[in-house]
Amino acid sequence: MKLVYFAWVRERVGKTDEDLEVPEGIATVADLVRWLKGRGEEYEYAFENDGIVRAAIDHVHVKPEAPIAGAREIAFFPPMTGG
Amino acid sequence: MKLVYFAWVRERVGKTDEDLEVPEGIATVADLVRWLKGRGEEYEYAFENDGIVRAAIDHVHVKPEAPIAGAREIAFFPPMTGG
Amino acid sequence: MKGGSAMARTIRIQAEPFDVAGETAALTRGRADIGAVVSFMGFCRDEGGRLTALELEHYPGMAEAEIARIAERAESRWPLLGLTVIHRFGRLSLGEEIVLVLAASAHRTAAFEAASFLMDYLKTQAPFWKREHLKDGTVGAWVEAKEADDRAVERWG
Amino acid sequence: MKGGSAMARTIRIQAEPFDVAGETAALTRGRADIGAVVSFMGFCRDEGGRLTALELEHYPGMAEAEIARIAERAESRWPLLGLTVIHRFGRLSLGEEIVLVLAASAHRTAAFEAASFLMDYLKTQAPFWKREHLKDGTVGAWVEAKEADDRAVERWG
Repeated sequence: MKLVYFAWVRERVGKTDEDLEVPEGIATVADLVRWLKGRGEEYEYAFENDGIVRAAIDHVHVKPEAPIAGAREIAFFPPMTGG
Repeated sequence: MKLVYFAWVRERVGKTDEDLEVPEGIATVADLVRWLKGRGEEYEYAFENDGIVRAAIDHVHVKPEAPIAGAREIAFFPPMTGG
Repeated sequence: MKGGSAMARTIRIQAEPFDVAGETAALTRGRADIGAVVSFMGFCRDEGGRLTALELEHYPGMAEAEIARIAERAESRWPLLGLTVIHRFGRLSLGEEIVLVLAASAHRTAAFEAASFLMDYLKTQAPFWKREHLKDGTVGAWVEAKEADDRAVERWG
Repeated sequence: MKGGSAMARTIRIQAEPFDVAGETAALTRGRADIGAVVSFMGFCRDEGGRLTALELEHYPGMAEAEIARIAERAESRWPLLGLTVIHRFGRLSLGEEIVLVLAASAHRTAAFEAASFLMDYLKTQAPFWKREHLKDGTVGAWVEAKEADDRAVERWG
């Protein structure tokens, strides 16, 4: 599964993207965030404030409870500030 | 006193403007319209529907009850359709 | 970069076309306080194929004065940094532009509201009159004022 | 003159500046059914003299897709005849334009509302992030999302 990061989430994680084997039992975006936070301080830091970081699956905004099965690309980023 | 006419008011009156000596006792725009309507069919026609024709005194919109004393230029025209 | 928050106001009544990019650049050039410019451009429609042109008559002198009064009301109501109103007159063919309104502000809400306010008042208060030129070559009727335009003005109180 | 009421939609994410007059002409050329074009242009402000530039990061692919979804919602809500959204990325200096939205319709109300709707959703839904470049030459903070922008979106229901 490909993960991509943007803006300060990218800076905190320390990379723009990565390919990860996500273990069985990680069913939702929230599960994935929890699992990532257990993988190292950089993830802990990026996701430190619950509910701030947004997610998208295959270019579509999703909520934390969204299932990740079948996802090709999952993105994490701060609230948008374009326009 | 200079009177100016626009759009279909101008066409009905048959002139773009005129200088008129307005008699004593013609105090308001409504008085002036009444007096004009007595001057000929063309004015009767232009002002046939009471309350449709708008007026301006010296480039400022006014109501029928506005006094005309001191006016340099009084304009009559249909409701505006610019923009 | 000029830091001032001076209000730049341009009002022109002209027969010639206008250039929205040039007018926008003139409004924003050298300024770093403007964050939003909303523009309205009105165009000559064919009204379902009936028309070939519109003819616009105006009251010279009063048109400029009345638009200035409308602009003053907008400027006192919203924190505007610039305002441009250009209204054309004469014969305008299908697809030609009739009117340009630009409203500049630090933020978008003021610019959107002021541009919309200006158009509502221009339509009902500025001394311009449109007449239709028909496809068969004849001159048609004067355009009638719309009740919807009067109602649009009422919402500004 | 083409009589059709086809909806023309243009969405571009680019580093280069855009030309509002050219984009407006592209939207209206050969059409006599468009009576109103409302545009919004967003510019890089200095925030009271603190900034020299903004840096815009975006999510390629999703940015286009999300703007297309926002455009579809606007098109289903208002009788639009054309829609253009151009959003820039990269380093933008003070006074440079960031975003252009054009909404074309037969009448002004639909064009005003659609342009305002598009901007509210662009601000809060399109995957772009701004970072400040400060006057002292250092790179400043990422711009924080504003609650006022979330509230602005809520009014569309």
